[in-house]
Amino acid sequence: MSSANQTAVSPANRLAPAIRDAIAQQMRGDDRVLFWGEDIRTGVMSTSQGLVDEFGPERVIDTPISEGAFLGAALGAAANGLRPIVEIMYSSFFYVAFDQLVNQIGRARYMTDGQVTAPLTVIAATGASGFAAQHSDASYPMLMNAGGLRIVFPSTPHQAFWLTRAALRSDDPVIVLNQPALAGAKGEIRDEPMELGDVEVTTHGEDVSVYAIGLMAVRARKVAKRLAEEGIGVEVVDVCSLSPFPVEAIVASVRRTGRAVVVDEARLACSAASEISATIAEAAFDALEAPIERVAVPNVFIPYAPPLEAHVIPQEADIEAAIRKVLA
Amino acid sequence: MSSANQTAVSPANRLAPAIRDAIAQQMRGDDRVLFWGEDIRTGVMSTSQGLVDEFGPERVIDTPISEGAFLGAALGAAANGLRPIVEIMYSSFFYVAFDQLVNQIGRARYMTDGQVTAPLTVIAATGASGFAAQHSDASYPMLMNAGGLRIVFPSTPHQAFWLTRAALRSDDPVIVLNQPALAGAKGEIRDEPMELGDVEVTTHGEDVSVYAIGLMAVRARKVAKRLAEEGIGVEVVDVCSLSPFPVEAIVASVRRTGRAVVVDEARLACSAASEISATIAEAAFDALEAPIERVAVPNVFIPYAPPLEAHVIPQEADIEAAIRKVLA
Amino acid sequence: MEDRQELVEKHGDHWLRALTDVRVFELQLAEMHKAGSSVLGAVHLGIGQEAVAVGVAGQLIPGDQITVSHRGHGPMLARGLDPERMYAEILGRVSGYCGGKGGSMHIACPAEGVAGANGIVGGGIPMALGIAKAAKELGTGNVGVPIFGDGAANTGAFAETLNLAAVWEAPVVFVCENNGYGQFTPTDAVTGGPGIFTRGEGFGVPGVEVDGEDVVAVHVEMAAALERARAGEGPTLLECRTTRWHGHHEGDERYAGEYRPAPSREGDPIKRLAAEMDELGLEGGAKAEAAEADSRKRLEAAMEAALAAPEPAPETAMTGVYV
Amino acid sequence: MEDRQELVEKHGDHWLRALTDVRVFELQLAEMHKAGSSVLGAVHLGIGQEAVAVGVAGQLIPGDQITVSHRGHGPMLARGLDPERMYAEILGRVSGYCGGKGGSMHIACPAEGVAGANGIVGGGIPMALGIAKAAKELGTGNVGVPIFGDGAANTGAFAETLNLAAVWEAPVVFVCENNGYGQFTPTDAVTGGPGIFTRGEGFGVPGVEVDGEDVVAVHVEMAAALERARAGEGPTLLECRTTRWHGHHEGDERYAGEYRPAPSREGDPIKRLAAEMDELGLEGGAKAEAAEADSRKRLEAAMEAALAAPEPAPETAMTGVYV
Ligand SMILES: Cc1ncc(C[n+]2csc(CCOP(=O)(O)OP(=O)(O)O)c2C)c(N)n1
Ligand SMILES: Cc1ncc(C[n+]2csc(CCOP(=O)(O)OP(=O)(O)O)c2C)c(N)n1
Ligand SMILES: [Mg+2]
Ligand SMILES: [Mg+2]
Repeated sequence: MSSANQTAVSPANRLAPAIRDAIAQQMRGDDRVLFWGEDIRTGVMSTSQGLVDEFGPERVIDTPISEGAFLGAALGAAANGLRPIVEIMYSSFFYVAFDQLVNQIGRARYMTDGQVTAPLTVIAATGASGFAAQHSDASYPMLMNAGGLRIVFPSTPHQAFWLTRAALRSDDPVIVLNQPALAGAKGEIRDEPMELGDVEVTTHGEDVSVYAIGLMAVRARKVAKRLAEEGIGVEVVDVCSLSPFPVEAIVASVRRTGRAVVVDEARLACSAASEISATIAEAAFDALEAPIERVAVPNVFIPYAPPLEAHVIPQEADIEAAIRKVLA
Repeated sequence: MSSANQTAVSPANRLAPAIRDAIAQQMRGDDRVLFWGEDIRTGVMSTSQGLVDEFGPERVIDTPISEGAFLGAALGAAANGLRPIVEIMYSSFFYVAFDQLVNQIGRARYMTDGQVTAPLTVIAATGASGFAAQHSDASYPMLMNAGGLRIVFPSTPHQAFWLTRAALRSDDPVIVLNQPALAGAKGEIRDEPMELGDVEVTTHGEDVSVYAIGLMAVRARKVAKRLAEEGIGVEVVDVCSLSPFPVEAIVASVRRTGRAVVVDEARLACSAASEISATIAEAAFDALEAPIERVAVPNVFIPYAPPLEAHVIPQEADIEAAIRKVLA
Repeated sequence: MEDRQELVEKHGDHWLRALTDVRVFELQLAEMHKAGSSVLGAVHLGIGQEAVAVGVAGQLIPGDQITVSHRGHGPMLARGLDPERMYAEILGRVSGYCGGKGGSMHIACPAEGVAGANGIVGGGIPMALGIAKAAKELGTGNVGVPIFGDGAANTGAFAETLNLAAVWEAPVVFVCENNGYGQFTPTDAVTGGPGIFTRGEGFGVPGVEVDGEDVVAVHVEMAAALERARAGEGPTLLECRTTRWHGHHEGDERYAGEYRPAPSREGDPIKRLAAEMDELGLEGGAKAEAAEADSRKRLEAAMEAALAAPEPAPETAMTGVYV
Repeated sequence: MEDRQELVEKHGDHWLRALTDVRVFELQLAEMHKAGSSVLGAVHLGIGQEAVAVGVAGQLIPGDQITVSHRGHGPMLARGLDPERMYAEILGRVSGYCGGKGGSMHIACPAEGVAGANGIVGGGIPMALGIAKAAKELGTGNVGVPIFGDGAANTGAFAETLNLAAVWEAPVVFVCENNGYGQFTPTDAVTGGPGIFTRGEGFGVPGVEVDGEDVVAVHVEMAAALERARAGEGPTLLECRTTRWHGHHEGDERYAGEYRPAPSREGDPIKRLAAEMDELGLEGGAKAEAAEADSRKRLEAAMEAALAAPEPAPETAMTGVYV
């Protein structure tokens, strides 16, 4: 058994494999780590692919379609000596297990005044991927509001590796979200550890801060790159840690630029975008030179047909338009 | 059977009885209205008290503790000729039925391109009432984010009567929230109908807009009254309709006053308060003379002991402090 | 109840055509996927399971409603939906049943007895109970029929609904298509107890196990359950044992030795019916061939028409949440 | 298994004291409520149900964990928690098990084998399975015991957990306290099937019905289920038929004629045990009286100490979400 403290950086240079590598490293170093979820032996979601070959079906466990029971079981197991990892295929499926996730796992520690420690990690894909309304929610705003859960949502292999690793080492329940559309996204994993709660300024600029999450951060970076050629300095703050909410890091960037655009694949009402905007309006109002623009999914659902789906999910053009608006 | 169109105003002058009266009137006028939920024959929640005596156990139906099944059944029944009313005792119990509520009921119409019409009303208590973390969530921000549901949350008997009546006459799924602490709140029911989507400016003032919901609106009004004596003009906007989100009404008040405080019994992150604040920061920025202050539950849970509960739930003093801050 | 031979004589021709329609409808999607179509999203096919669709949904009457899972094309077709509009929905066209908003997993047409499909395993079961409750209250004599997989039998939604259906003595027929797998996991590996059909008993819902590759058997047991339901005698749970020939969705056929062997196609419900008809001198084989040719012709035309339909206008995504 | 008489001879004295402790602990809360105490919030009492608490939780060993419902004082006391700290939590005092954050519905002390109580009906059942899973993986020989009401048997959480426990062959003993009511609704009015104990079978969990007012019977069936669990033979479901003497919570005793008659107190588990001991010449009646006097003394002191403890400092509400 190799040491749990090794700091080998993953050889993966794609996002989902980086998560899987972080999991594999942790499982190698710690027998108490079990991984369960639906069809994870097959590795339906690329975050579990191949793990059963190394760790066997005693540690990589296919579950029935009973998300409530197996999430709740993770709480009991985590509080009693295991460190379970649970895969929920899509974050829309949290809803069938919502009580267990938010009303049990998320608050067992608080309600018992710290007597329960539940080191468990939930891995889930989030965001649209052609499966229409019931699969596609970016459901993290609800979880942010529910409280008690640490939530990270990496948009690069680097973030994915380090944040998953940090999640697995945390003694709190942590949710690691990942975007199906970014499963194959490429990028180097640098030898610069990240911690839960970190956000990353991935593009520097002086004119406007763009706060963005997941795939939206990828799109924001593309827009930033294009606008840089025009001489517009866009600072992209990749809000890869969502809960607890990273107030200081959010406020810092807009204090420098004076303008903010917030991009979110969640529905607008009570979204992460709204939280970011409200935080700025409260804590950096004096620095603001323009209204804060939110770019999010309108209050409809993700439709099936590709042109419909594209219409409701923020595209690069939408982000660019919002930037130009706050700069006007 | 009396006419469904009668406009008799309820004789009740308390909040929960006003909801119950609106239900009774609708049941009198329309045989298709059935009411089901846990212990509603007994009228555990005062919103159902006494209904079984008038309408019998065939229309006022005790259910098993299977919120998912009986909420989902309401969808099927509503789409097939009934107009069910469902009581969920506390809005924290939505979580055990969350998929049915948000992923089925809320989006059946959209997914089928309008083929499904589901005239159903959900009645639920919300907010803290001494039952600690698992009962006390003000869970509407999650439902606002989930989309597809109309949500109202009256803080006076007048609002309660008219908004419940409107809910019952709507062909959409509507959630009527009510606050246990306000069940006995008194007030006249005026002959001025309200519609879903309405908010109510309950106190007029020129210096600052206070947006508040449920019990928080009651507290805000008390503070407004006190500050009026000091010559401070507080406009209280009682946000008694939460979804679809009433953007115009929200923006109108702050455009007059230039300052805003938002009070919410939900946890801060991705709260209704955040949505209101972000909306203002986006759509009324030019009118703003001060940062927008949010007063909400911090990102902990509602604890049991009364001094702890009081510490995390916004009190009049907290509201007053925020008002003075934005006026400073 | 008529005996088996009588049933085959009476319904055999129709069943053969109906089974073949379902088969060919899905084969065309499979072929399209295999050909690398860029316009086809993920589709979950029930090839091999046609006898459940036809035996169950084929004998419903106007006003009865089914709710189906992500793998619901068969029951929908057997219930009478228009293949062209189904294809159009699957292809995200404006002429689809849901204007392209739903896709394969959300085809619905309540007016024709398909209350909804579901992306959430088990998600449509409670709705079917509500349909039955409305039928009972309004005295229509209709039923609600949730059709779901073996995987759904492990969801809380299923158990809660069994109980409430029993308490309400609601006219529900629960139809479980046990095709041996939930996605890539063998049913037996994640399902306790002696059989899903036994799960109702503890909740007051009698259960029946039926050979789900035998359209006659499915028809007979479904007829009995419908009779019970319509007579006000309450719900029944039918477990239909069948086989999923293809992968969980097209393009995803992963097998894994003993844990997940490739399924046998021995039980082919079309071949079985045809053979039985042959034995009775009813020319099953010949009729099956004719049915296939006929299905092909009609369904190719349906597919062509669907492909020719335009995509929906992007702005339509913004409407339809509220009445 | 020892015969009944041997068990009573061996454990009778202890059981009498344990049952009485549970009874008196709760009677004191009832009296306090009746006296109009302003410091007592809602409490759900299990007076009449003590035999389940003692028969089930009284024979667990260190490392075993129970999860209980909103009506969990009895099992917690029988598991060995300190009455003073329980009272303190119920009264919202800083010396309570959860520093006043939990209250009556959320008392917990995992270190002493009480993993948690629950405000959500059925909410603690999956956690108990996880406890059992950890015990199995770590080879501790311990068990997870979810104790829940008849109402919880209608939740999806219960059914899902039955199945997963069977699949995992986990050392779980499911204990259902069927006290005839869920809040104000008679169990029979909302519960299908021939008995909750039969609900496990379809999921692979054998069930036993037991007279839950007979501590000996509960002890015996629980012992058998524990043996199975610890031997790696998997989960068992125990339905204990008992009676809730008081209202759903104190101050809320609403009865409604035939639909909801006031419960009989005939089956009083303390009186029954005392009588049985008397018949065996074990002086049950006298011992019961002595036990009551003793319990009163100790528990009055516990209550006094709890009342004397300070309320928690308001700022403590802000801590304890994360490690
Ligand atoms: C609540 C939920 N969990 C997981 C999934 C992902 N998923 C889709 S289909 C499927 C397998 C379903 O198995 P079964 O019910 O047997 O239906 P079949 O596919 O065999 O027809 C899974 C796990 C889902 N859609 N919903
Ligand atoms: C999910 C959920 N629904 C409803 C309630 C409200 N409630 C609290 S206790 C109770 C009755 C529980 O009945 P049972 O399980 O038989 O336990 P008992 O009170 O009889 O011990 C109900 C409906 C709840 N706490 N949680
Ligand atoms: Mg299956
Ligand atoms: Mg009970």
